[in-house]
Amino acid sequence: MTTYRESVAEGIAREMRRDDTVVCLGEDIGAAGGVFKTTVGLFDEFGPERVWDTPISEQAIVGAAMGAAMTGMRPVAEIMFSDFLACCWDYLANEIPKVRYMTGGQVTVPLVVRTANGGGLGFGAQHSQSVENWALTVPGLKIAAPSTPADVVGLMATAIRSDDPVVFFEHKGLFASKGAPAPDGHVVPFGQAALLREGTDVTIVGLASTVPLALTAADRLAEQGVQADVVDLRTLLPLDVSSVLRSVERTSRLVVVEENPYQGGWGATVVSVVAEEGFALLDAPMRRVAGANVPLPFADALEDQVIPTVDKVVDTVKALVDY
Amino acid sequence: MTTYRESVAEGIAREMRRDDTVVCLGEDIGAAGGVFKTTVGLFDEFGPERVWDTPISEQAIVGAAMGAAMTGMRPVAEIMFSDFLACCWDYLANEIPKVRYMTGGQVTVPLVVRTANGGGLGFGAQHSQSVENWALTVPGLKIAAPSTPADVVGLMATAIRSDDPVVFFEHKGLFASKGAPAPDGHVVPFGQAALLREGTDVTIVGLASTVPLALTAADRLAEQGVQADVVDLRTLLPLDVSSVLRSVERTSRLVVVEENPYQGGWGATVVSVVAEEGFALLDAPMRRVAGANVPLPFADALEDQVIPTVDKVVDTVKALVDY
Amino acid sequence: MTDATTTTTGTDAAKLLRRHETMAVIRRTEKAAHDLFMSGLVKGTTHLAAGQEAVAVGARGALRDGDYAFATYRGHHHAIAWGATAEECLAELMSKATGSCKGKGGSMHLTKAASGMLGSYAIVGAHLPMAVGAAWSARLRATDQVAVAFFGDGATNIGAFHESLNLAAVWKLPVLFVCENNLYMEYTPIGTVTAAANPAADRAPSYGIPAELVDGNDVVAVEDAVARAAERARAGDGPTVLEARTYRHYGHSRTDPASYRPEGELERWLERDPLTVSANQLRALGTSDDDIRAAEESAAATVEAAVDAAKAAPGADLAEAFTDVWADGGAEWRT
Amino acid sequence: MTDATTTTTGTDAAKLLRRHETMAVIRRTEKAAHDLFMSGLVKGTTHLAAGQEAVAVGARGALRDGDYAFATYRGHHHAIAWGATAEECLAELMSKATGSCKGKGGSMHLTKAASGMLGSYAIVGAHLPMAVGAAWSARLRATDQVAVAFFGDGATNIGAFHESLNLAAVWKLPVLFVCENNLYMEYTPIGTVTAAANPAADRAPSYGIPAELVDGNDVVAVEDAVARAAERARAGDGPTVLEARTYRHYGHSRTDPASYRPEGELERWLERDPLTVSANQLRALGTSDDDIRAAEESAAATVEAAVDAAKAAPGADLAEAFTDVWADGGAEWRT
Ligand SMILES: Cc1ncc(C[n+]2csc(CCOP(=O)(O)OP(=O)(O)O)c2C)c(N)n1
Ligand SMILES: Cc1ncc(C[n+]2csc(CCOP(=O)(O)OP(=O)(O)O)c2C)c(N)n1
Ligand SMILES: [Mg+2]
Ligand SMILES: [Mg+2]
Repeated sequence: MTTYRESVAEGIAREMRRDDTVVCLGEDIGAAGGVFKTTVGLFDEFGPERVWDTPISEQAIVGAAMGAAMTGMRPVAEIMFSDFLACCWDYLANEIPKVRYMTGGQVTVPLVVRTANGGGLGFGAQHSQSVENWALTVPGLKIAAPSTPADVVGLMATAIRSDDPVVFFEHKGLFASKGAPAPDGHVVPFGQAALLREGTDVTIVGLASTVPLALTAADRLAEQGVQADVVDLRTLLPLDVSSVLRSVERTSRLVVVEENPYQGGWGATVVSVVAEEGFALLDAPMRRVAGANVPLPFADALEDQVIPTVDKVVDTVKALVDY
Repeated sequence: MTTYRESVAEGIAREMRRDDTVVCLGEDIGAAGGVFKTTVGLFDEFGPERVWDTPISEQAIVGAAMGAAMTGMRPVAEIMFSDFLACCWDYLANEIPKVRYMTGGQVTVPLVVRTANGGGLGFGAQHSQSVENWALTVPGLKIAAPSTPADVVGLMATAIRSDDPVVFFEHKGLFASKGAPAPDGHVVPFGQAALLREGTDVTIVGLASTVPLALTAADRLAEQGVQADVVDLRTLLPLDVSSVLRSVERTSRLVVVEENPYQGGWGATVVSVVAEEGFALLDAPMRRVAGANVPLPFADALEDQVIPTVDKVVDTVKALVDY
Repeated sequence: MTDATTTTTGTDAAKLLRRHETMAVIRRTEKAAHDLFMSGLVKGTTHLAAGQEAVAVGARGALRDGDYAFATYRGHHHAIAWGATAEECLAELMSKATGSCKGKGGSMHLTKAASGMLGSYAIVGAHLPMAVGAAWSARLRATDQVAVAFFGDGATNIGAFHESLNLAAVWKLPVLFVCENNLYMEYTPIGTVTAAANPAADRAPSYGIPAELVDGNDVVAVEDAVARAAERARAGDGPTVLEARTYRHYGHSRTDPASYRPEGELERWLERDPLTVSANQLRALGTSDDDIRAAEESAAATVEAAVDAAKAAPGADLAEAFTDVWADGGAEWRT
Repeated sequence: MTDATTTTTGTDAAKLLRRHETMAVIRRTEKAAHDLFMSGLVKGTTHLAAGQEAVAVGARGALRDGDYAFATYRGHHHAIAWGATAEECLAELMSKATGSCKGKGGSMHLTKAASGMLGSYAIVGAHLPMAVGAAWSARLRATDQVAVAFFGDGATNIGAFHESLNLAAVWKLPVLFVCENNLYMEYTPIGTVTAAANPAADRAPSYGIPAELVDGNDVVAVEDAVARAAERARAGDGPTVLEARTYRHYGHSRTDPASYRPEGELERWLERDPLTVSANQLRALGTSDDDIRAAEESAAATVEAAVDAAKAAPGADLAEAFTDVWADGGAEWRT
């Protein structure tokens, strides 16, 4: 067993060993090992020419990563909390995802922006957001968000090897969670959802933190005679709608569980694809258990009010199967 | 008849006359009247203490507007092209919409960020985006996007008088369009969609540029015997889902037409609300005519391939009524 | 740029004793926050300002009621200096309904808007433009208020710093940029990531902004320097940058044991603890040890009572999760 | 900071004549772009660089094959200086399949990656960190490449400028920041919104970066200054800021009649037209008027042929709307 946290450093290290052009940069990622300890060991193993501490300059970090990626390197940039992507959003929204297209394919941008995403730790409104939906608004970015230690390693391998830019969301609430370590050479392709549990009554789709939550809910529902498919999307882009549609074909019911706010949440995109292409498969309304449309409050009791919980998933599914 | 462009300045001027605390700031908005000529006349009428030219400092512009709004003013900040919201995204995503909540209601932020949004003018990948979906990912912002000159004035009045922060999307492609001028004292409340045309066969929902497009499509469809409801949302937040559901109740079919990309587009949120609450009303799949999931190309012939057009709406609706 | 020399000009003993007591309240509050964290009663994270009290207290001392302050996630000292009670701060940290932000803000967002302290912001540098805007607003409303932004050495490397200084200079706004240079951005020595020895003060001249280096552990020196800057600001002479050299006694945040510090560094700074400095100044002004001790005991009693009250207070009201999004008090997003 | 004096040291006439011809190609291309816009064959917008040719051509002249350039929406001169043909540029502006970006970029995004010109960026200042990153990459790969970022005076007020200069200085990277100060940010005189007389050069010292003011209308002066900066960069001595004073002959963009210019300003600058300056320098070096005229006629012929070829080329291929999102050439977003 290993932790999700350790798997981040492990996943990066494996690629740095394979490929000299992989370099890391970010705030306090060097000797300190990162504020979440997700880069521990990299500085010792690879030294200051491969692991670079930066000033607090999110635009320079991601912009420099872009320039390096265009000229032969494979930078892995850390933006400490995903909320801070807002400070370099121009690079994520306007520069990195567009430069290949707008130059007619003259350049490629093989970089990874890693960031600690999500809530549940009581960090308040500016350090707790799930912002994978921000990234989903922008064509030209690939988006990974693993839910297990092995997937962290396997998706990191794909991300770093990808010739396309990837935003890699590491969920803060999962850092301490444990799971089987990734086998040697483990690579998880993008756009391939994992069917983690099979049922017949309802499809529950989750991502990152909402995957364990969906699994727990499914256990509880099973005790009450409701059998759920649980689908872990793993990546938002490419989006594995085939797996979702295949599951809904069996279950006729869909519940999407997402931590980002309902308004503009990625679950809406999933639902709308099913509404367009799977309408005939459905026996009931689709449901989204999403973050409330409010900033995230500090107090944990309040935070529980506004982010998805097992109870909310169970209640939603039960209401749905009774539809 | 007046233009959409002139109505922007007219809408602002009316409020500046009413209320001394309304001040404008932005790049080249003063004597020059703005690059889109949407602030023409303001500098002459109100002078340099009410209309401020700024450096190219999007963060300082919107951040200063926030500080001023918290201390008794009602600033109207211009961000020239909506793509540049990315340069001050931290203020739109993390600061302005959250400060009231995270201080437990101690402060209010009555400001407007106005910006020229959307494509169709051949400005290329970094000056043509429809980014109202970015704003929709963030709880705590109100979002207006008028489609007619009179609505520009009426929604501007509500935006400036609002004690909540408003992002006001002026569509570049509509600046030259004409319509009836706003009557004196015209105020259009937020969250109140306009039913612009009544039909029985399908509901077409649009916003800003896609409203005239939906109306033209509806005309063409009428010639072919298909009668469409056309709903102009006017604001994305508050979102008038009641009007959409009421219309779908009559038509049983929904097509959402949005310029932003399909992935993470606001139409997905509209569709998902209907999927949750209006499932029983539907006789057919819902459809979204949205921007393609690619950056916006420069050449107009290419741009037409990737943004909604009348033809695409007509084809989509026809396929749907045949469902 | 001039090096401020410590002066007690205009400082009478009674005033200084009040500053000393406020600093002691902050120190005790930080200690309490630390202890409450360790015992599990404070969750999330905290960034303690113990060691940096003199900057906040000196600055507030030099300013007037109605002047604005904008602070960072390390902002307990600013909140208390601007009149937040230890109780409402600790209650906030403990997720209580009586917290200054009803439990919705937490340690990183302490706010006391009623007395002009307009918030603590947790995105580094983000509040600098806000302070510029508040100063602009003061000018537009023709008041003689000034605005002050407190920020760390690390914040000087972010774009918002640059945009703020330029705009404030061009518009000649009554804003004070007060950098608390505590030598570190999180775990990284500031010198290793910054192209200027004094990250704030050395850059001010390139914006035409006057700058002053000040001993951030000397409340009198801070108060004098801020008074000079505020006078310039109110006279219409525009912004000032002050860089206060200081030191945080704890690590960066609750998870940081600060093992990157060179040996002896903390000890050297503890010798110049702001409370030691002000106690010595008080003695030099003739204040008795008894009076000093009485002030410190009063501070301790205040904080002890605050801890008890905060502990006894009810937890955050669950309904508050859905209030205060909009000015009407609610959170409705659809019609 | 030193004021560069124009020098023809190391400049032989043949080389200068080549520079002169390249500048003439740029000038003619800009004129063609303008005319094609007026006749409706170029759509969207254009930002012409007529008047600023010497900066791009001088800089490229001083650099080596393989050195990187990053430019702005006003970047036709940089693209051509880095080897883009007038034809591929004009075809791009005219939305043709033969355009350098297949009609997907347009005027604001001319790119010639094959020779190191890695793009034109239309968000002011955004490309500065990219140039820093390319320089970092050169260092990591142990090449002796340098990277140059060209930007306007207005770009110096945006946060990315600050972050770039600081990072480049701290990491001592081989990057050149070349500001083309043409006195205006769009319609606003730069002095009215900037707290420094020389927006780039006056700020460089606060990052410990050497700066030089250079006559941006003198291709030889630019070439010499850039050569000095590149030498420092390749020697491991880090970044340089160059501020080239210059002037754009047209308005900001195609919709701008530039009526905000004080009377006589354009005329004064036309007297120091970079092509006039270089023609005089050529004459001083003994080049005949005939040779100068021949170079100019060759440039004219090049651009005339380019216009014809671009006009005759097929329009953008509609299928290209859905290519080049990903490195595999496609645009698939789902599986
Ligand atoms: C934009 C942004 N980047 C990174 C962080 C994470 N972070 C929080 S505090 C900090 C160090 C700040 O150092 P400094 O400005 O010196 O303030 P100090 O903590 O020393 O008071 C960092 C990097 C953040 N909150 N915001
Ligand atoms: C971030 C951003 N803000 C605003 C603009 C709009 N804009 C385009 S060019 C320009 C003026 C730039 O001035 P300068 O840097 O001096 O370059 P010049 O146009 O004179 O070459 C502005 C404000 C932009 N493209 N990007
Ligand atoms: Mg610090
Ligand atoms: Mg300029």
